[in-house]
Amino acid sequence: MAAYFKDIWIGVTTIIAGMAVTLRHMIFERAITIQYPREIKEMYPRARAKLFNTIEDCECCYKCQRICPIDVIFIKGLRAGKDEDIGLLPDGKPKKMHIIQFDIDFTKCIYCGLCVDVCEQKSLHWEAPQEASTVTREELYIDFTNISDEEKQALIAKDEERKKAKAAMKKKPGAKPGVKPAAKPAVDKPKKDEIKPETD
Amino acid sequence: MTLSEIVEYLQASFPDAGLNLDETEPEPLILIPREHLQEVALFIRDDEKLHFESLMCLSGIEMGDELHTVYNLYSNKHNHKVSLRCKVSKEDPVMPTVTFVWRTAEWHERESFDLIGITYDGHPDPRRILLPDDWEGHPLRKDYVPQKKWHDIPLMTKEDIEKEAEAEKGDAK
Amino acid sequence: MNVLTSFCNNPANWFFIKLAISLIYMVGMITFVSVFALFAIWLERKISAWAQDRLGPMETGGFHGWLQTVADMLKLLLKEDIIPDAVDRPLFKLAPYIVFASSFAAFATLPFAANLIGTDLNIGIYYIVAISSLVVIAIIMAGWASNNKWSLFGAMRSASQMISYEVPVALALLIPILMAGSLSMQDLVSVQAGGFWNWTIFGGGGFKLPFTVVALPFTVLAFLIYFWASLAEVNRCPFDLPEGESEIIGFHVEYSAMRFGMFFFAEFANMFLVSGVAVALFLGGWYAPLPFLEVSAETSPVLHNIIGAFWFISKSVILVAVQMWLRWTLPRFRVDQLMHVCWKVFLPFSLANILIVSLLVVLFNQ
Amino acid sequence: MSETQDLNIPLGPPQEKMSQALASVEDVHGERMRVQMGPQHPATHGVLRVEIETDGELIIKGTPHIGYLHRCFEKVAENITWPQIVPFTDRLDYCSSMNNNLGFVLACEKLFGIEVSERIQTIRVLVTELNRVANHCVAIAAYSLDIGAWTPFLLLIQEREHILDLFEEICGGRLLLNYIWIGGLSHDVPDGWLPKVHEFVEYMKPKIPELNQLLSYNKIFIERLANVAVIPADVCYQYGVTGPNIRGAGVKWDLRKNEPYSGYETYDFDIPIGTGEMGQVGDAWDRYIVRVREVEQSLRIIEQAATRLEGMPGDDVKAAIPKTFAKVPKGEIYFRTEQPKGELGFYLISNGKAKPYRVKCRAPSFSNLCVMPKVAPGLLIADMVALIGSIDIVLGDVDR
Repeated sequence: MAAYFKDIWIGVTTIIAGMAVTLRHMIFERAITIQYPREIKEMYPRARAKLFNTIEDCECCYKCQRICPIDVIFIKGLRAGKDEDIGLLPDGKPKKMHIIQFDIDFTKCIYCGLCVDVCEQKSLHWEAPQEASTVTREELYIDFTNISDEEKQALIAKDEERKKAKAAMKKKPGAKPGVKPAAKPAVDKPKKDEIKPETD
Repeated sequence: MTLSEIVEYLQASFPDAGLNLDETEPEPLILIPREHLQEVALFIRDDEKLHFESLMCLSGIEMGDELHTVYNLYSNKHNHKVSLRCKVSKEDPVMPTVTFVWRTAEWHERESFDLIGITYDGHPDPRRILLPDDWEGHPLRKDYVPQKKWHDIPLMTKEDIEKEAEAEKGDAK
Repeated sequence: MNVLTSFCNNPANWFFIKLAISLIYMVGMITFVSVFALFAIWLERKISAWAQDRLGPMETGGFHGWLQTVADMLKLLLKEDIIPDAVDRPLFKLAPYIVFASSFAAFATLPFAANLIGTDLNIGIYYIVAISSLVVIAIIMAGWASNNKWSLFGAMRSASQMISYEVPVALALLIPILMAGSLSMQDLVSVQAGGFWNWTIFGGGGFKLPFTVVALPFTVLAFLIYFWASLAEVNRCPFDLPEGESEIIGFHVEYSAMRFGMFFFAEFANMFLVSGVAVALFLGGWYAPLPFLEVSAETSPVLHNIIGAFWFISKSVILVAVQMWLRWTLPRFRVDQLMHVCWKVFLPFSLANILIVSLLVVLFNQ
Repeated sequence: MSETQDLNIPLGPPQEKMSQALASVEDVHGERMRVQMGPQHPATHGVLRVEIETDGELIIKGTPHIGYLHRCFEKVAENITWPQIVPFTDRLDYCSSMNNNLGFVLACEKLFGIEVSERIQTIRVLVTELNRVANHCVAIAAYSLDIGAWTPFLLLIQEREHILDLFEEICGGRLLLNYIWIGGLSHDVPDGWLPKVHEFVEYMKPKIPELNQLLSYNKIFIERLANVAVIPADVCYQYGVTGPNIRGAGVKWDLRKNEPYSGYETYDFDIPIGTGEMGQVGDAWDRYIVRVREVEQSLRIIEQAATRLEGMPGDDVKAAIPKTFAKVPKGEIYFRTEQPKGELGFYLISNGKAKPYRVKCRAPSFSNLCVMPKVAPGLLIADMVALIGSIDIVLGDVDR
């Protein structure tokens, strides 16, 4: 019987204690809600919000493409001729590649930050826009290159020419008929080191 | 007990079981023929000196033509560890179950069956656990080819995904 | 004007006049209940937000999102009403209306003010207790017709819970009835006239002082039992097992659009109803806490009623707010504990309470 | 072969009474109802389907079906290189990413023979303990929601938000962090971060008594949990139940003490265990309160680690990261760490290539959940919710 009344007593007191806590929160605690469009919370400098590539600084070294665990970075670069001067990199070395494609598919990006870490020129970096959402999926497929389609075509044609010339130069000394010059595109997507399962 | 003591003790207890210590790995493990797996497992759990009351992990592994199961054991009482390993061939991937020794093996063995394809003889509930019951193949095999369709739902293969990515790229431009 | 006066003076027409007044009162009551439900939903959101260090709705309608529930109601009205194939269609469609009707019907004898009452039945409180039990039927209907095991669980829980808790509710209500000696709502209110020290919860008026002092703990206990048991009656936390969002989702899991809105409305209407009954029977009804805060009927009958309604509604709203405060504090009971609390705690206490209070009434009311 | 010894699970008083009553009227209760609890159910913490056979509300049998969130982490890991796996470990148990990172990274480091500096170890301990607090906040919060109390849920999520802010400042991610890398860390600690950690500890300390007042010692809450879903110690051993669940059963099983890693042996902290304060040892309330007390202990570790870091000279946190993983030592290893939910083990096999040959993840929730069919009979549906919540599963971890 004593236990019965004790139970009821504990029940009543703990309920009152709990209500005191909620009452204190109702009256004394300030709300932590941020009224978003009117109040904006500053993002931290390291925030992984959106990737951005400063194309002028990009070396086209394919390191980011190689490190990406889910392959959402698509790069295509063309080797510039030796006589061409296409600017300098942030570390003072001359640029060697024309970049005709640098796309990131943000629909698939997992925001792991591996590509940013691996970038030596710091051209690929995080930006922290407050509003990064888009209406369509296509808007999340971002092209960072700054050259027009015509320029791209011109570059590709030029590159093809140079290849042919090179092949012709090579062909002359050997002069083997029947062997065609490599008709592959200038720069292939570098394949990751494919490892065949090994049995031990 | 250190590992070598455990091995000696086990070899003394099971003189004809052919227990071997494989010391080529960073973590040495004891090879057990499958005929003796269950009795060794029971012994190793109940023996006062060993008392491996908990099975930390049970992993199925494909090694060339063989399928292995690795049992990582731990004794909270004596704070020592040991790894057992049992090998079967791919043609006859049947292994005795240790479910009745450590109940946690029930789900781990189901997972190993599901992903690697080792059948555990005597398992109380030998179903797939992570994949649907009527899935074909065992995905963690190195020669696994994903099925094209599952209940009329077309499944994406790697080529399909690449094709789609190409198409998407075309659309985006 | 003359025509109207002569029409009213003819006793043969009094039936029509009464009918018209009843209709007007009914429409007014429906409006009041709907507006109150909208307000109560907003209040619930605000109270939960404040208890959780949030702000709650802030955008719709400007000041603290006061239009939010109106917008939600519009959304519910415009949404597609999905009726699953396998349901028992007539019952499924009927249930929400019965829920709403039964909780609304009880408002007929709720005394908002001296003259603001649908009808002052001589068995008013009995009528309220009886008619609000109809909700159980509707909930079982909804749970059964949904053809869903989870909603059936909810319905069965609800039925057992509401029927069980009828008992302590009714027993607790017997205390003010004993003290007033009447079942009519206005009689029950009018014995508490003249300041809060005359309210039933504080020992009641109309008796000599020693009775008030001796009876005070028992009337407070009766009020507490009524208030807690009424939480179970209206399926509010900590007795919200029929809904039990995290366990069985509730008897209305298959409902959508306005049919769901009806259940929602009925819940808040019921909250007001049980609070109103508590106010009428225990907390002085439409009397002000202090006598000088009200206008007497002789000075201005209209003002008398308006001020009375103001006090009645504000007291009820405070009780509703306390219900919400409880909800956002406490966890939920389990089924067997719910029954334990009902039959082994509330019932013996309320029975003992009745015994003692009736003895006291007999002793002191000579 | 002899059967395993019979493990008895004691029932709580209400369930015992009910099953006795049922046994006496077995012929009346002929019909049983089969109900699908999940995969879309608010109390299953994700896409878990429990097939329950009930007699009224009493559960006769409960069979969990998993795999709805299966992403084949192990297959994915075989196709990417070692450092690329780290972001995928975040997604195993998304409530405690740091601890998953640490478990995988430590296994790799032991396999490859990489040593990291003391400072890196201290930062790792600091962030993993922060994440342990965050994880327990979610666990307790979700549990309170299961039991029907709403306010503790949002109050605890609010405390967790502070930790996520700290994480965002240190590495940029909030939930999926990828902070601990093989051989180091992704970033060093930013300036002004450690005072914020101290601030957080001071802020968090008074919140625990408040939680106890609001929830832990509430009579209704105790009644709901005490004597419910008891998992005794021998059942825990048999079913591989680890973490707060086995500590709730009164066993001092904590890998931070048993097999210290990352310098945990140098920190001063206790292992809280369940004592059957409100009912039997190993009931749901014990498992719950162990989590609450672990938060206190984690705060102690955080304080110590932050104080140590302030006195440590800075160094390059990426110094020990291998330049290339194209050639790594061969071998295989099983390494386990104490994740907030239990023992997280990685069985790694390297064949010397850039990609692992086999990665087996022994997920804590997976082993903890497999005890459910054993415990479920004799519970009510409401107790089933209490059981699932008290085991604290994350379906990303169960299904991998």
